[in-house]
Amino acid sequence: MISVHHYLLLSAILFSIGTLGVLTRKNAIVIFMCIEVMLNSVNLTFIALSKHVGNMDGQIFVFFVMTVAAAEAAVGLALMIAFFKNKESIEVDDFNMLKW
Amino acid sequence: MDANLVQEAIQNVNFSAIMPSLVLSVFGMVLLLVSVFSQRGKTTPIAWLSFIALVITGIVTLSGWNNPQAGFAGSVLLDNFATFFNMICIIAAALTILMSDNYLKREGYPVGEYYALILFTTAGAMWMASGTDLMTIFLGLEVLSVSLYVLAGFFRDQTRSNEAGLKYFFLGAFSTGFLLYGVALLYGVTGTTKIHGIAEYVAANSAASSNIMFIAGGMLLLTGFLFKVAAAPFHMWTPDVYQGAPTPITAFMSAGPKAAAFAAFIRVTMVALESMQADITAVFWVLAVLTMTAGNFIALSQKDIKRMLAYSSISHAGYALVGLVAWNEIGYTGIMFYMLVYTFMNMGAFAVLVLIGKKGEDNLTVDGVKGMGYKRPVLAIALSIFLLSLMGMPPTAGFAGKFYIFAAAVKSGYIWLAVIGVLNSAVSLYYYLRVMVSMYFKDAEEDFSWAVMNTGTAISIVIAIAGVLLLGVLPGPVMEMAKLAGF
Amino acid sequence: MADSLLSLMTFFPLLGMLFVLFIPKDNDGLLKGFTLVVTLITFVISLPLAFNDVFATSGGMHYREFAEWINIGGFFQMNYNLGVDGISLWLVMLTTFIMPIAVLSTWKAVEKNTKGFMALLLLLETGMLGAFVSLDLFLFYIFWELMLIPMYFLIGIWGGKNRIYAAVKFFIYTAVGSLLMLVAIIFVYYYAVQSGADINGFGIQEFYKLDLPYNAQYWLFLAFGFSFAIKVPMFPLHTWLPDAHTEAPTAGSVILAAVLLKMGTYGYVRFAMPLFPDALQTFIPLLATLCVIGIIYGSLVAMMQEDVKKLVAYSSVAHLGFVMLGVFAMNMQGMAGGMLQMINHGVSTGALFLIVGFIYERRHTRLITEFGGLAHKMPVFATIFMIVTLSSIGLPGTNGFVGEFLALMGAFESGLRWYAVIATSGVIFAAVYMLWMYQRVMLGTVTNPANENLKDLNAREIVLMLPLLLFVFWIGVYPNTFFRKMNPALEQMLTQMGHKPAIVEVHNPVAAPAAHATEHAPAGHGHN
Amino acid sequence: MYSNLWLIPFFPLVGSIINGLFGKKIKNEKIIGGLATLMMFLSFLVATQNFLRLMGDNVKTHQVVIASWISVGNLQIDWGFLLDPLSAVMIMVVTGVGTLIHLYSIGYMHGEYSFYRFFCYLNLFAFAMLMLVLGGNALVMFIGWEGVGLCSYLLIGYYFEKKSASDAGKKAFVVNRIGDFGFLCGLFTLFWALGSKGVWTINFVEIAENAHLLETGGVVVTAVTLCFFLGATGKSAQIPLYTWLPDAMEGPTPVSALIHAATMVTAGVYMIGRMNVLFAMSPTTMMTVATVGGLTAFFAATIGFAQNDIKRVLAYSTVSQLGYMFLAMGVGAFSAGIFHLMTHAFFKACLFLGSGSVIHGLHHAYHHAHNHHDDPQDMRNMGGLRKKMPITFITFFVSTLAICGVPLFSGFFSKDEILWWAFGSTRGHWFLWAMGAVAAGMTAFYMFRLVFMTFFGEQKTDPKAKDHIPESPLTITIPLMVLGLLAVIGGYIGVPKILGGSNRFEHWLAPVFEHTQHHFEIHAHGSHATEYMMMGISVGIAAFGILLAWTMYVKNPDMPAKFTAKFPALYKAVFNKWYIDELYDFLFVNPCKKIGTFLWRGFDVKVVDGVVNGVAWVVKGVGSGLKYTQSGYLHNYAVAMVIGVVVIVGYYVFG
Repeated sequence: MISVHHYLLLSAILFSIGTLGVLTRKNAIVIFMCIEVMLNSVNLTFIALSKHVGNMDGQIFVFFVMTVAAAEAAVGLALMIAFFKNKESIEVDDFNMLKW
Repeated sequence: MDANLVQEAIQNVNFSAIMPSLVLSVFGMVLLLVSVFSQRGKTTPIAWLSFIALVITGIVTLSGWNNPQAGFAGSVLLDNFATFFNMICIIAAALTILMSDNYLKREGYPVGEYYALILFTTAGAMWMASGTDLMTIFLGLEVLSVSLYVLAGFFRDQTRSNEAGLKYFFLGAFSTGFLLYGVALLYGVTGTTKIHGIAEYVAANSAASSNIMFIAGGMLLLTGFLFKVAAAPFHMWTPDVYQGAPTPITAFMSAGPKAAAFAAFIRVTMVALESMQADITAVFWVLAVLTMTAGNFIALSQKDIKRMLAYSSISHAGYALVGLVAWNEIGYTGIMFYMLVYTFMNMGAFAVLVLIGKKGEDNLTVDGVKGMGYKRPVLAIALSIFLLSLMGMPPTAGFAGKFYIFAAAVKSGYIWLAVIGVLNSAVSLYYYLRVMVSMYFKDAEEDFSWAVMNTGTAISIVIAIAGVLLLGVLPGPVMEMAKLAGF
Repeated sequence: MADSLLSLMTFFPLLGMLFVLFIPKDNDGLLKGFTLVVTLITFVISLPLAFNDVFATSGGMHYREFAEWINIGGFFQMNYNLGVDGISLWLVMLTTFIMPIAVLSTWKAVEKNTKGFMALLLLLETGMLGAFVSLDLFLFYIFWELMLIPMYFLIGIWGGKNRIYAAVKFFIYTAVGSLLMLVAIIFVYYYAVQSGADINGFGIQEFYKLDLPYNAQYWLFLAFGFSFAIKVPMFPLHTWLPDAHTEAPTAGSVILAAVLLKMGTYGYVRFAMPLFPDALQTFIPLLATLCVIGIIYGSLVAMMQEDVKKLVAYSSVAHLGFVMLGVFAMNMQGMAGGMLQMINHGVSTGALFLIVGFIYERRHTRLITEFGGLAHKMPVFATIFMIVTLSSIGLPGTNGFVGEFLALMGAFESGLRWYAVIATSGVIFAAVYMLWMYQRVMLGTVTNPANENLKDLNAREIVLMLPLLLFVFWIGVYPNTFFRKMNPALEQMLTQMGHKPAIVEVHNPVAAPAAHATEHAPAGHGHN
Repeated sequence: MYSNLWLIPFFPLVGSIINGLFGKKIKNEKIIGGLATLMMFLSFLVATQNFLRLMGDNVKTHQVVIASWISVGNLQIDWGFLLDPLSAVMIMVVTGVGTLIHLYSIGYMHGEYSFYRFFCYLNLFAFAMLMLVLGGNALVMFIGWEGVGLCSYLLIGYYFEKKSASDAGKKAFVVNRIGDFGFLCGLFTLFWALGSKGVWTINFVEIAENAHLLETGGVVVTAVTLCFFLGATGKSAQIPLYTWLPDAMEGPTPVSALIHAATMVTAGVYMIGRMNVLFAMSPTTMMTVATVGGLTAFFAATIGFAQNDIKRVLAYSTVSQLGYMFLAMGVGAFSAGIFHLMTHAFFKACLFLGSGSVIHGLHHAYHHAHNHHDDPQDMRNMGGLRKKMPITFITFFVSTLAICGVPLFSGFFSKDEILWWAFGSTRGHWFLWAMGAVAAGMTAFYMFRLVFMTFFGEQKTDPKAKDHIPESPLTITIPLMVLGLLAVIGGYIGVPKILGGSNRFEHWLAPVFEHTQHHFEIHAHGSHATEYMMMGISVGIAAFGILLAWTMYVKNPDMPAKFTAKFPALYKAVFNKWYIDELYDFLFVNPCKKIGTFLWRGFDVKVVDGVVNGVAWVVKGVGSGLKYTQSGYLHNYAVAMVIGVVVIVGYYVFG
């Protein structure tokens, strides 16, 4: 029987993978995808818990998260394009003009 | 669906609870349309229009004073607390707009969307401040953040601005992940995302407060807010973003959104997570010290004034955290007062910087303002007043604000925290003084002929000075308001 | 008008400052003249205080002004609470008195940015006066910090070569202390609130009655004492002073020496000591040691200085050691001596800085080796310098003596006997460094050709020294003018600190009157 | 009745102020000098009037209070005067001798740069000195005490362009300050000690009346008196603080006469007389005073042997004579001490003025001959002047006889009484007498050495100048003659009983001292035969000294050279004043300077300020180190956040 714990564990693993991805990947797009993984793991948690606690709030939350993720994607990609235009790179290690 | 339920839901909606942000959003959309159809470069009317929008919103907001409105099934609560923070955001936005018009023209980006984005940001901030459901708070936060990502990277031809936008975007989204995960865990334990609901659940089930999921969830949620208010160790985006973003946006970020974040932060912490008070204060004690210290110490070696003010804003977040640690009414109303004061003094300082910057703003360094006191005496005096206020020197508002916060800490017995706080202020004196040293004690190398006063910026500076001095000398009425704004 | 005399006096300079801001900046004469008039009017406004006999009869606060200022019920309350008693009276008078002199001293010395200078001077005056008349700790703190800002600019803009370092050091050093005091102030307030004591905002008179536990007093005294010790300055917290003094323009040095340093000593008398009398007892040995070290150390270091101004600055460290030693004696003689010595130091050291200013204006150097034989060229100057030097040394008949004598006598009578003995040896060193300096600057033959054409003092310079000289002798010959109005307040303060002023029933003229006859000269004012 | 007492110091003060403020405008020397002298003379008249009044009065102690001075708590100090036989004698001496010296100065200072300044100071001095002697309490006395010190400083440094002069003035002031330190400590202790017995006072009369509250011979009273005595050694140039007086000869000669011979330097003696009760209460202090006095008398005399500067010889002789006075006070011969004070004032003033006359003459001559290298004060340039300056010579010679204690001259009576008390007093000791007697012989020797070198033998002055040495003008010679007369007859008011006199002087001072002497059983005892014998011995020693001087400086003028050749080290040591100045420099002055320099450059700047700057430096350093955490790399920021989250959550979940 797959209990809520399994869902939670899975989402925790996904979340960790996402986090580690953010910490280790260099390509901005990949990092962004990792963040999406994190958000989706949260979505999974919400849905599982929604079922577990027996109300809809969690599922509604997921809708909002998805919407927001879409908006973020739009803005994020736009920013990346702008940056790429100037530096011809989307390696995050190239964002280091501003430091100290 | 049951007709009664629908009826109830409709009654629960209560648009007056979101009236301010609604008004602002509508204006924002109108502005978007207007800017589409307006000629490029002719943004002054749009700027004034957005200013008027803010004034109207301000009136709407203030009319709700002492008339709390709940709505949307308890996910929005427009009480005095929210109103107070809303006003801070509105003032911040208004001051930003006033100083932006000329700035945008100088930097070569005279586009109307800028103003619309500011209004959206403000609307998001207001949702955040009046949200009583983690969902509304999250939504507000994201509306605010997404708009700010754009604003930070607004100068799309400037690598610096791009970089600021991207860094802010990535780290912001990253921290959102944590915040959301925290919300999810809390939801899992309590079955609700309403902050009062969480509090009630914990009150009813005392075991919940020791539930690992609850604790972890609460903490993850708080890290999201700590990121927004730029508390160590989640502060690292701040200097880079503040430095790279367009200066008025930097000013705005340091005041409005931060205030809103604090609003939600306070509400969530002190209502939903009240049961964790002992643990939270212990951690925040450390974080407050870290934040103040990191901000102040690193600011000492900065040459770029914008970046320096970014670090300074970190340290001010640290002072504000002290108010949270105190965990009493004086503490959080102190934060409210402090945020208002900070809005005036910090935005005032940025307004002056906006005015004295050359295109590209490479001259906004400590050495770049050499002798300004003699070439542009009025501006220099204004900047000095703001810096003195940031230092916390009486009789400016900065002192009253710090006093308020430290009073709260002392009252709750956190004397050492207060001592560390004041010692940190002492350290901070140095870097603020450095700017004044450069302005007054060094001979001018340039004539500052480009620093020409314009109406908008002048108004913003005057408002800021008035705020700084008035709140410094006669802080009573506003403090009284802050007190009344307690929830 | 008497009801709001203190407000008027305190804020009149501020009002003047606002007007100064509207005077065209090129009009030097008008700026200086206007400022002089403002300071003179302030002095006139303050005169009724000096002539009011109520101070001689009652030690309490007079000229009270009270208004609620900030009252956030349940949070805190601050009041606009002013008053003057015999302790602050003369310091207030000293301030209003020294300001016109300081302004007059700028006539030739300040040429750039006169407007800013004058505005800052007036702002400074408001700060100083406010600090002396505040009876609310919060209000006091506001004024206390307010003084810092104008002084910072005065040093930083119009100062000497190393002015930036000096100004920043001055600012941060003094601010560190006061910030700690701020925490202590808040603590006292909430302690009072929580103990349910009957308080009136941050009003000190109510705080005096608090019964703070020793442990709290200990830390609070440390915070207050530290802050004030920096301002005094007491060894080893004095190093900002020589720098600040050396770099400051003449008017700044005069005010710094005459009034700002007094803030520290006044702070002890008004706040640190009466608020925390139990802790005071613990700290007196330490503080007295520091005083004594300050006296000897300041003198020895002063002796070897090459810069006249630095010498005077270090001598201040020594002089204020006497003040503090007297104050810590906690008896009438000591306190009165200390208080009077504050005034004396203001007069004498203020005058010394003016004198240094005179030669600096003429030669643009202050190195002792650059001078020599000036007495030939400037006889009037030499005479005035001599008198001031003697006053600084504490020659009987001048003001310096009375204060020093009483302070030492007080210390001797109290438990600080041995400290007093060592401190008394300071009078030797004072003579050494002052006279040596005088000799090297004024006496001998003119060896430096640059000094050949020095002009003696002009009328303005003499006029600005004369009032100071008047007080040098007045205080020296008839200090009772000042004691009369100081004594009741001091007695009250001592009683309140739990030290009954040891008044032995009026000194009993004589046991056996047959042995001699006591007569009163017809011109005499009677005795006792 | 004595209410015009205040006029006595007031007149000179007025003179000083007028001359000080307007002297420069007046310019006319006659008016300036005349005014100053007139003021002194008026003061003298008032003093005489009060003196006479006191003579006819049965009550001998009078306090006059002008006004309250300091009134704080239990400390009440008045501007009060005290007239009693002791102060009456003193005001007579001060105003009398003072007037003469003022008169003398008009002539002597003729043509000096800033003539008015001199008279301003001189009058101011008289004012301070009169305050000192008339002061009714210790603090008014202290005003005078420091006031005379100040005037001494000003007058010694009168020729301020000379470094040696200003150095000497400063030295005088500083050394006096060391004494004042003692005075103040004594005063504080006394005030506190009496106060703790319930009497808070520093009034002399009250001190005397209440002294019995203190324990006789106790630590307190010893401490008090020793402190006061330290004050006295400073002011009166006793070991160890005498070194300033010889240097003080840099001042104009009338100053040396008035301040450094007749009046100021005797203040210490006067002060002990004033507080005789306290001193008598402490035998230890009395012994110390006597010993120091005796030693000084002897020690200073040795230095007098080898000095060539005419004024310096007189200066050492003053130190030596002051030693006698302290010897007297120390053995309880209070009135003898004061008596010697008075006679010394006469003859020493006369000697100084006489030397001044000589210097004046030589100076004039050198000036005439355009000789600027010879020192007019060096006795080796003199000789045979008795013919050139007869009046000066006679008065000088008479005074020398007086100082040597030649019978029938004033010094004989006073000195003899002191020696007798030193031997016979209950507080005396034969050794004290021996020191005094030997010193008397030495005095006779070096004084006659001076006389012989100056007035006798062949004239060694620059040949070009020697015919131009004139006798001094009347303003100079009149005071000389008056003082010379007094030096002869001044002693007759105190002729001891043993010589058929009635010692009226002692009688006069009895109200001040008698009680003390009775109470503490201080009196000289011994048979008349012993007394005669002692007298004979001291006269004999003096005669031997004179004879020796005659042998060495008149009969065989090359003897001194041979002598010095034989004992070069000794001569050098004596000539260099036993290197005491150098010793003091080594022990006190230089270490102080070194410590001062070290404290400043080594400690203040490096350590005290170093800590301050160090803190700032560390803070700044930490800041610039920390800023590198802000690397600019997104990853680092994210890592920091994750670490933060992990630590915080971990703290809660596992902590």
